[in-house]
Amino acid sequence: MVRVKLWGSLRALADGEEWVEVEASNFKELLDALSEKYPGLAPQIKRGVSLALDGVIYREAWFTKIGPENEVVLMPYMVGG
Amino acid sequence: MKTIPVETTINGDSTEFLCNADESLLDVLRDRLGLTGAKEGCGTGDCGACSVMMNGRLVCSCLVLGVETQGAEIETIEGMAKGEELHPLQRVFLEEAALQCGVCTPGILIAAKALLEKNPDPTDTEVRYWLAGNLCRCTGYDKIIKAVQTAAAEMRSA
Amino acid sequence: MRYVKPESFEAAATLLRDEDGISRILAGGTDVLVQLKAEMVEPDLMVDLKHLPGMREIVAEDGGFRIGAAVSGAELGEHAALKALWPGVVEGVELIGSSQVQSRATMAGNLCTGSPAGDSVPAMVTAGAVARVQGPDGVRDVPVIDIPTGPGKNSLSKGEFITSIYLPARPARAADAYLRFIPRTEMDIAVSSAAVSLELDADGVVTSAQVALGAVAPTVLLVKDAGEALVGSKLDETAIAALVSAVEAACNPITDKRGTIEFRTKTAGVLAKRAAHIAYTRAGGQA
Amino acid sequence: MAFDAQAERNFKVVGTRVLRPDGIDKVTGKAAYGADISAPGMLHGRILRSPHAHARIVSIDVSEAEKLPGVKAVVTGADLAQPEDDAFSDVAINCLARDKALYDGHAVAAVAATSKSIAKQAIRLIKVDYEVLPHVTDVDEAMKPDAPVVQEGRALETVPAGMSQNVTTHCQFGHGDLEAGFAKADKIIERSFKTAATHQGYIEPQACMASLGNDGRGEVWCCTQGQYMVRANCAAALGVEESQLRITASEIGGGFGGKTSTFIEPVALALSRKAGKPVKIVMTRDEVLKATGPTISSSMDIKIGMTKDGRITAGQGVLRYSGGAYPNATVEMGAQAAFAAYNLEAVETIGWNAMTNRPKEIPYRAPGAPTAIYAVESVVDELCQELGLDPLDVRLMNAADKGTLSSYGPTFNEIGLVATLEAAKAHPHYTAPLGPNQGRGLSCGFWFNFGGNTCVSLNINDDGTVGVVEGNPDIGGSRASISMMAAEEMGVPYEKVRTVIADTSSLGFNDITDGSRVTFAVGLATIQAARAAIKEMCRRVAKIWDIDEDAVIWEDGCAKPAGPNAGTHPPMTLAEIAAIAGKTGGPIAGHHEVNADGAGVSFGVHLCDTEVDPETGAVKILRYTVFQDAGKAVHPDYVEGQMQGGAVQGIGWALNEEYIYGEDGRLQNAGFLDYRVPVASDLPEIETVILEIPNPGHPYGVRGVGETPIVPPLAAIANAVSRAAGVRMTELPMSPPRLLKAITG
Repeated sequence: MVRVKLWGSLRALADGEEWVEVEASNFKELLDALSEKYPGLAPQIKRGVSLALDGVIYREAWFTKIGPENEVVLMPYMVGG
Repeated sequence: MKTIPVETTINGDSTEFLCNADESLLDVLRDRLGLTGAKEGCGTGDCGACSVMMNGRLVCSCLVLGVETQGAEIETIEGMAKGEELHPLQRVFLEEAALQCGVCTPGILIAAKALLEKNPDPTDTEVRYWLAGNLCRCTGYDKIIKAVQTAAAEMRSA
Repeated sequence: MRYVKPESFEAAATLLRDEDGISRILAGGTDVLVQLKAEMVEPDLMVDLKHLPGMREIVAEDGGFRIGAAVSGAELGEHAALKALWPGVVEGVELIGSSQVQSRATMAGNLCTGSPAGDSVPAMVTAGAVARVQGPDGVRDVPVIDIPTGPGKNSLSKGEFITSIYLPARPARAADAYLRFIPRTEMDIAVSSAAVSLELDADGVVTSAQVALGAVAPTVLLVKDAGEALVGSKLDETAIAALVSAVEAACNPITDKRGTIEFRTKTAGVLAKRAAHIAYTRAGGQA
Repeated sequence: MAFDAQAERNFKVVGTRVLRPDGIDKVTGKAAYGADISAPGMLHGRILRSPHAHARIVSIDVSEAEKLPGVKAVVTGADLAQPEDDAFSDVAINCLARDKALYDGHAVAAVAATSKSIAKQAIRLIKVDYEVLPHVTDVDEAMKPDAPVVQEGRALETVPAGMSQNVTTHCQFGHGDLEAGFAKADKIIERSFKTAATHQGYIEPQACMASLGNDGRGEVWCCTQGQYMVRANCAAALGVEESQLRITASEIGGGFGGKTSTFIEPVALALSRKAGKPVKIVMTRDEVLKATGPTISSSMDIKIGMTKDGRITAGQGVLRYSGGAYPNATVEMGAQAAFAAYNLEAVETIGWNAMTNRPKEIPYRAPGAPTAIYAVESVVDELCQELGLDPLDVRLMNAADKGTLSSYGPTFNEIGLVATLEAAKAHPHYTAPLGPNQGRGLSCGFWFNFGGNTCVSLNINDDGTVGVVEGNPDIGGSRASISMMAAEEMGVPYEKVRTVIADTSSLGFNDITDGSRVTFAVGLATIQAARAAIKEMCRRVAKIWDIDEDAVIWEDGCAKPAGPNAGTHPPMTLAEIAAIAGKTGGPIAGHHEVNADGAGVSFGVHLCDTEVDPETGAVKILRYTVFQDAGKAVHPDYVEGQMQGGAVQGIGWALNEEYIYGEDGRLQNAGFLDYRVPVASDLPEIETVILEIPNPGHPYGVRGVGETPIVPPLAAIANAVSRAAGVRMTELPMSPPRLLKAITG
């Protein structure tokens, strides 16, 4: 199981939880599992999200390995100027 | 609209062109003569990107009518280097990274050259006020001012 | 648009009088070309007068100077004697636009454009400058203050144009100064401005004072009681306070994208005060 | 891709100040920007724009315009496809309005004609029947339930029910117990702030030359921060396939984020398709300001608690941004960045976006961050003033560091904030004396930085030189820095390398030049491509020498034998290997394709001294110093240039730049005369201090530098002005009328 931190405004769509747990070994599995477990999150995930793995921000990168020892944080998809 | 024939001298070469009465010198240079070094950043004299010399004076070519240049001497960025030899300002701008995107650079070089011909040893403040009509959005002007001063020192000792 | 370079002032006046469409006179072009670009105006006739006799000359006349209508700001600034006689007028002209604009912009153009914020106008007004106007029926002299009649408007009739501006002689111990407020240090239109012209006696007492304001009313204002507030003083605090309150009372500005009524009024007083001190020092007064 | 572990690597090329490869073209006027080319048979395009802030387009009659001799095509929104994807659809509708004009300047029709003046006349002959609708341009007004609705049905699922339909985005970030945090504070300050929209202000207006046949094949030349982005937007808006559009990025005359979208290219293509000829469109400055993207405008509430010794106990912020007439997520970035510089036990930021009748926001350097951080840093500064504390010491005491739970969620690893603050503290600027009416301000700044999709091809030429092909427009000298990294890795002189920027048909997909990503991500891909080429060269040499591949190493631009069984072959130079490539297996090249990550967040600290004229509200910047962790500075001149340029854009934002709307919803200052970007005489020298703390995510330790420098100036200047004037300024810009009003009460 991987623990994922959701940002505040997503929590209402995930039973009010800040941290949710899903079965996943990489980002893709994580996002799929999140969409399945919390259908309310699916539109946001479809629009695009970033993920922070131990403090490093990834914009996509489905096959990035993750495990229970990692800090995984869901973040909005980033744009720059 | 009837076009008007104009004879002028551009970068030392006598040049003839036809233009409409309401066409700016900038449009003539860019659209009729293929001299695209002068840029149109605003068309209203607020940015200086179209700076050229006309009869020894620095002007915004967007604020001059093409027909007004009958018999005039025009100098543009295309005439600043002598063959493969860059003008000291051009060379120092390169060496000191006084440009980023480079779109304001032709206008600034022309304006800086005009300043140094009038005042070979300006203060930083004088350079800044002289160049106030040349907007640069990339550099914050710092390296531009320093490059003008380096080139000025070099030109004074030459 | 037709572009014409008439052979004489008279021919120009006739040409302009007889034009049925919109006509414009090309002096420095720094306003009219901007208007063309913005499609604010599409003239049918553009008359270029720069080549006509005297248009680009500064000539000494009766202790003062006659300045051709096409003399640029840069040329004016390079004229040492004129600058010494009317430093405020010259600094006003030199504040118009950038180095590039200075190569082209003219006092006459700045005046005829009719902007209440024109930088050269307040000091011309305090100088008592007189415009020489050519028209289809001949030449007349008009005090500069009577030329602008409102934003974008002037008192010249169809076919009339300015050929020169005369700045009169000055006694010793006299000077002027012009200040404007702009948000940046360059490249802006004045939000408010003030010109002060002073004459002093041997003791440094002001014997004559003129104060004019820009951008605080539909036209440049000559504020008589502001000038009178300084007469008889050495610009002591009381005189300056009277100047500032006369200036503020005279202001009748608008609020727009460049400034508010309050801001224009307040800064006009501040600028008049500061310009008065500069003029006083230039005239040889000891503060 | 991780930092190369070799400690204290001795760089030969990286870190030097070489001449940029595009330099001579740019100082002689030869460089070709967006508006600088023409094509045989070219037509001139021109766009008709709405004079109304908000209006239903009842009908458009183009018949008179079409009849004008010289007019070859007229198009309206109906000539563009209707992409299903919201993002593409918004771009298309922004290029040419469909049912409604959403802001003053919104494009509604366009013509192509044989001359500029005919195009100008033709535009006037188009008759648009508008039904003028009520408009809203202020974010706070737009959020009111009874506000005019800019677009219906655009709210995301995260927006609570019952709000104005203008509200499209809601987000919330943070952690900890706010109530407990505020309870621990000795002093709490709560302030509201407003900031005006500003424009990137690039000197080169958008320009393009486009050609499209009725077979769907087309070419575009344009100034853009991303030719692949233009391709995608054009393909969607024209309903053609990406493979059939070749987009070439011209030299770009500034962007700062403003050229990360598409405004005219689809219009030019639609005109070209109809006319059967190439069409050139060059925007005027007026059009650039009215219709391309400014930043968000904002309204913000910030509440921070502090103990009397300077510990921040809790921070809370509500950000209301408007990204113009379309849904916009910039507030998410602002809400995440607001408190990023602080190690906080309790923090919360809430963000809202509301649509207004303003042009579509387009990113501007660190989008969303400058305004949010301005508000937070202003309140921190005021707390320091109230409590009599040194503002730099307070920042140091509360600074985020490795292991800090960031305000936006993740735990920070290596970050350079503390070192940057310490550098500021040690700098003579911080303790220099101040005179009357003068004040000193400081602010921290933060930006995320990105990597992103990147392709690089690196070719070994037969004369032993190296060609690098990359796909990101060079906006500030990146061809130099990419060439430098290639030269470094290959072990050849910088002069032997030339980097060019490919069109969309010549190289795989690249993300736009944004997020401070190019030197980082393209550099990283270039290093990898170089390594691939080196590997191949070593393989060829191993064959020549008839030894194991592993027994050949690459050093100083040569293949050398290494190891016990390698023998004693003389080194082979890159040139020698290149010369016989045909004999050893064919041309040699390396390439790399990656969605780069590990860009690493960036912090900066700015110090600013100002003098305020208490009688006029004029502000003079007396001294300005920028401190920033740049990671390894590949070309220090251009790193400094980014720091200086960003700082000055921030100075403009703080003091004079703003979008001014009239009661009629029309933009009042669509020109450089009254949209007041800083001029040279407004500024002092901008001093720079580069800190080079290696980024662990890049082989050379490179970190993006371009965006962070625009973040701190807003608060640094506001704090300096507030201290100089003796009154707290809470609205940007601090234009003289606003400042004088605050001073005189």
